[in-house]
Amino acid sequence: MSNPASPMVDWSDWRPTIDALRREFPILDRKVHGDKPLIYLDNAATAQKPKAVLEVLNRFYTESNANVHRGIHCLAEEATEAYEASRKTVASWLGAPSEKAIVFTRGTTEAINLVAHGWGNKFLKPGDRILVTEMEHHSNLIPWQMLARRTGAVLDWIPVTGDGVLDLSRLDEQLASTRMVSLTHMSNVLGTVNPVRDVVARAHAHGALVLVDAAQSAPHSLVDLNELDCDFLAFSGHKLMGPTGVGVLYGRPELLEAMDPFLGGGEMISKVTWQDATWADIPYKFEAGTPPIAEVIGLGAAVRFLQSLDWKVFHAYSDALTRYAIAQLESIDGLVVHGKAPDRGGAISFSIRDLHPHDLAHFLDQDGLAIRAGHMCAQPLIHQLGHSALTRASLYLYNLPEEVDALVRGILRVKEFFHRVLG
Amino acid sequence: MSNPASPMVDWSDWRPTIDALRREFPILDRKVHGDKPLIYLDNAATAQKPKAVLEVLNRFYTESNANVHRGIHCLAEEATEAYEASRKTVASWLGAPSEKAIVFTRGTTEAINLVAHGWGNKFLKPGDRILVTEMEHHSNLIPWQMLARRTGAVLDWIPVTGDGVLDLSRLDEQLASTRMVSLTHMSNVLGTVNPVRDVVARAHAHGALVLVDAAQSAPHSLVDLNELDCDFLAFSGHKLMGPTGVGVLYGRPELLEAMDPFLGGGEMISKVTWQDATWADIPYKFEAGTPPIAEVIGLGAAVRFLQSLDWKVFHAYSDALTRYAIAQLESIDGLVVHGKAPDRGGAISFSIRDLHPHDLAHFLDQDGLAIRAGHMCAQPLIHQLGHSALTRASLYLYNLPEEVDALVRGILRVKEFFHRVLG
Amino acid sequence: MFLDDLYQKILLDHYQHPRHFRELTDQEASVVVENPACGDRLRLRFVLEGERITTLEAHCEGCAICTASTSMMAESLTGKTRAEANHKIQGLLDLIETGAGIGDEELGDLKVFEGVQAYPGRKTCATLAWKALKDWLEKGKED
Amino acid sequence: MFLDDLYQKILLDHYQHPRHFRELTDQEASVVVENPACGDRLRLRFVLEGERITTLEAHCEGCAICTASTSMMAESLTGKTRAEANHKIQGLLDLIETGAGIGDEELGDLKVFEGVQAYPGRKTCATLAWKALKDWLEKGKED
Ligand SMILES: Cc1ncc(COP(=O)(O)O)c(C=O)c1O
Ligand SMILES: Cc1ncc(COP(=O)(O)O)c(C=O)c1O
Repeated sequence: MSNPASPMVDWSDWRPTIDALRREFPILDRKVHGDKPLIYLDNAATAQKPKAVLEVLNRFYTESNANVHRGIHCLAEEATEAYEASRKTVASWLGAPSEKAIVFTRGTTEAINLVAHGWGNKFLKPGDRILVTEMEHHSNLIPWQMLARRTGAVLDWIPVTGDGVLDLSRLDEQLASTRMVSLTHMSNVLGTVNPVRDVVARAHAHGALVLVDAAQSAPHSLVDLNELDCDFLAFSGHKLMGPTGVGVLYGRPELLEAMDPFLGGGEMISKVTWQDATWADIPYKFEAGTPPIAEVIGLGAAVRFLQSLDWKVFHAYSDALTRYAIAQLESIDGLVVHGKAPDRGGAISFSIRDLHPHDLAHFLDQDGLAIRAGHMCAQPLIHQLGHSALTRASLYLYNLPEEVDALVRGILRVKEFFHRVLG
Repeated sequence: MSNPASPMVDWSDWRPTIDALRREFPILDRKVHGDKPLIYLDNAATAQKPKAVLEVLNRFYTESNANVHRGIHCLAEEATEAYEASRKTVASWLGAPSEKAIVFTRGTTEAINLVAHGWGNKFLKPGDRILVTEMEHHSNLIPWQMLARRTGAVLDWIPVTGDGVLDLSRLDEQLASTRMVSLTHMSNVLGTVNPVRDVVARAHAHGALVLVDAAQSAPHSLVDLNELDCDFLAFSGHKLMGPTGVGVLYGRPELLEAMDPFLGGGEMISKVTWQDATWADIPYKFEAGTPPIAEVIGLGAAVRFLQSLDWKVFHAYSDALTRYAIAQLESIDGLVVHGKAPDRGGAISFSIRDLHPHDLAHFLDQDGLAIRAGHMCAQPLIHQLGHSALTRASLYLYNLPEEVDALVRGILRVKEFFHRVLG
Repeated sequence: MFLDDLYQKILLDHYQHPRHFRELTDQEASVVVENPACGDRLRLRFVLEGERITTLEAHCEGCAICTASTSMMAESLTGKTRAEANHKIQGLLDLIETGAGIGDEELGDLKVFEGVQAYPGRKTCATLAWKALKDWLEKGKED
Repeated sequence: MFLDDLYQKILLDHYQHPRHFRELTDQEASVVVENPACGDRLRLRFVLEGERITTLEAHCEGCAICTASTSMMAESLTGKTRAEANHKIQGLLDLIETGAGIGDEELGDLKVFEGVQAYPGRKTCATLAWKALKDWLEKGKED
């Protein structure tokens, strides 16, 4: 379908790179509902995995599987070395000052809960302020609500404008008596990339710490700790082409050292008596029990895969594809894209007059199009936008302009169908 | 090496079954340190994985990878179905009254911490007693120490006799004012299988709840909730041939319903406003964030693999192999096996006069023998036994009597070496 | 599109013109339920006089299937006795779960929901109102 | 066994007959350190007079490598100045991490620990005492 309103983009320079990338992802050959090629546009929910990651997982289990850190045998040493090599990889990828600053968790959600407990329970006092934004994912909202209830701290929000960008006009005022600012780097609903560096500088000037939810930005290789200068940062492996079951918490070493441990168990102790225990050094203090060993090793492979990409090319391609998709979608009558931030990623949420997201998603699925419908774990934001559910198409590096075209065609067909039957 | 003290066992009936089983485990063909066949006797730390599990993992990632529960597209539905099918598999394997009673966690450690927070923070009062045993793994000790410190509850222990069995003579006394008994089903150090059913009955008579740490017993298919009648039960996937990064908490539905959630985030909510949230139904209330999706699905495959085994045969074989190994080891001069419980599994810990476990383990590794040396995450117990470290060989279904013989030969060689050099 | 079988004129008509719908506050509603998958909210108001459901009002911010299913429930169960309602509710739930259930004649227009069976992700949409009424009737017994 | 190169007579002799060892209480010890991997405990007592280490006593419940390394440290550093000690400590740590470091002559018997390089799991055993002394000397500077 050629759409007259669409910007003219010449994709041909990018094409060989993207085609080569796609060949690394076995699932992209999948057919669904019989013979429909899969068009996966649900990447903000979870990303697909390249062969490099699957091979590392499989190799670990068939060659080196053992528990880590405590064994003096060949397998245990191989497993420990691979596990700790992932920590080094992640630390250097993020620009962390030290591997000790990297704690492996189950995902973004656990990482944020860890800080809310280990830091919040210890250091927050009644009346202290926790500042989030109106565009947070539930995982960066509920842990702070629960912490506020536990400690008597007060939860406050940085508002979001109609364009879907943060309204920082009252920030300095809001920062008074704020101890922790926790904000998303990139919104999973609006696509907005927030000016984290600016918020961090102003928060630090008020003596507040900043946690960055990088669940959506890390997959696009947008995290440089030296630039962001935040105190904590969290992301999930599964959204950046890594396995499920693993995520990362970065924390400034001196903060991690001052915090209480979160989970108690094996690995995180130094000396244990019947009544008492002393804690291991960071980061082990926060890694209780057998960690997600294969998953951490797989995450290392995913990060190395990301590191191997030429991001000058991929950032330009992603931007172009996002702009193209927004323009194509907005050419559809009755369709509104939510989120007009100039700096934004490929999570594109929209609503269509008289067409509920669930119905739309269900019809599109029949064409092989995997998109998301619902509250996207951001109920307060969605309600504020005047909806109870939205439809979201979210793009990743391997998506193609034809896939965007197929989405637009699909939406038009569903609209026609509803029109025809409803008369 | 033929050992005159060894019991005469005819292994030939079992042999074809065990050989067939071994062929399912690719890693058992591994050679280490050049050409030494791997002899993996560190199964209590983590078990090896059969092809069936690896194939399911790989198939998920190459065919159905998607986030669960919230998507209306083919992949999301396949992923959700497979994820929830694992819950059904686990529930029926354990004899749980309902799938709602099965919460997926990262492992045993997280499961126990979940109860210590979700139940303990809400229901324990200062002076209430928590009763563990002197043979607990740190993961079933530290969470209760931390809970006692948070709530003012008192931590008490059921003693362990010189033979390594629980001394229940004062149990009823100890149960007065006890609200929670948390004990291991099978000790990872002593091998002891505890009389859980008896403890549960007596605890219930005193109005106390019982949590069973089944990390070591579940891999041997010893868990039947109808028989144990406990209130909570925890185990890890990685010890029963499943992936790392996943475990199970079973809880009586009415208890899970009464408990507070542990982690906050996506998935575990029903309705979220800026200041507040209501929780999803059980078990989802306890599954915050993207769960370990592939790992849960892999765990289901591991449980189905266990279910496919003829346990009459495997229990008999395991018992015989354990008895054989103990007899062979005890024939070594200066070697003492710790744990003489009549009902016991294949975790065999021992000490040898004038030979430190670390040195021993290191030498044995050169022969391809993977065993464990150290405190085995049970420092208080090990100290009570008069040591700071022990050596442990732990057997699983795929181990062979020749592997036990190789261990014994290896130990004798190390002893000789030390003798020779030390003169 | 195979989905046409589910999204028939009758269903979409109820979506466009839901019966017995009016804005209901949480306070007025007998029950408020949510679709955990999407956050859609459904308010239902029931009045039981003796054994008979005399009023059944609804408001739903949801998809076509949820809205139509709620509307069709309101239409088909208003004026029915508790026993009749339970019979029909079970019939509808069985139809969606297993395809079996009460006969076509009794189901009438509700037969359109047979198609949901093939779409596990939509079952909650189609059954949300019915399960809420079922729960309410069961709780009502205790009074 | 390749391990023979590490477990030489000299090492095992120090294991069997550790020098400068006596039972030390936690109170007496200048530092108490643990091997997190195994829970082994090492107590060390240092006396610095001016720039010179006049006393270096130890007690270790550990493996042969840890015990021998502690004993050989006590033997080789007693009576040395802080600068001399630091030089030797760094030499030993470099030897174990990279195989490089100060010359064989200066290392003397300590050369036996070169073999640990190949066994990452044992590095902590071999360096535990040395790192503890290094930390203590660095802290001492602040006084
Ligand atoms: C008896 C026992 N309990 C608890 C655990 C902890 O399990 P995980 O480390 O998988 O959380 C283990 C194993 O390490 C164990 O053997
Ligand atoms: C912005 C954002 N924060 C947090 C999360 C939570 O990540 P996870 O579910 O992997 O813990 C997500 C994704 O679901 C997200 O998009």
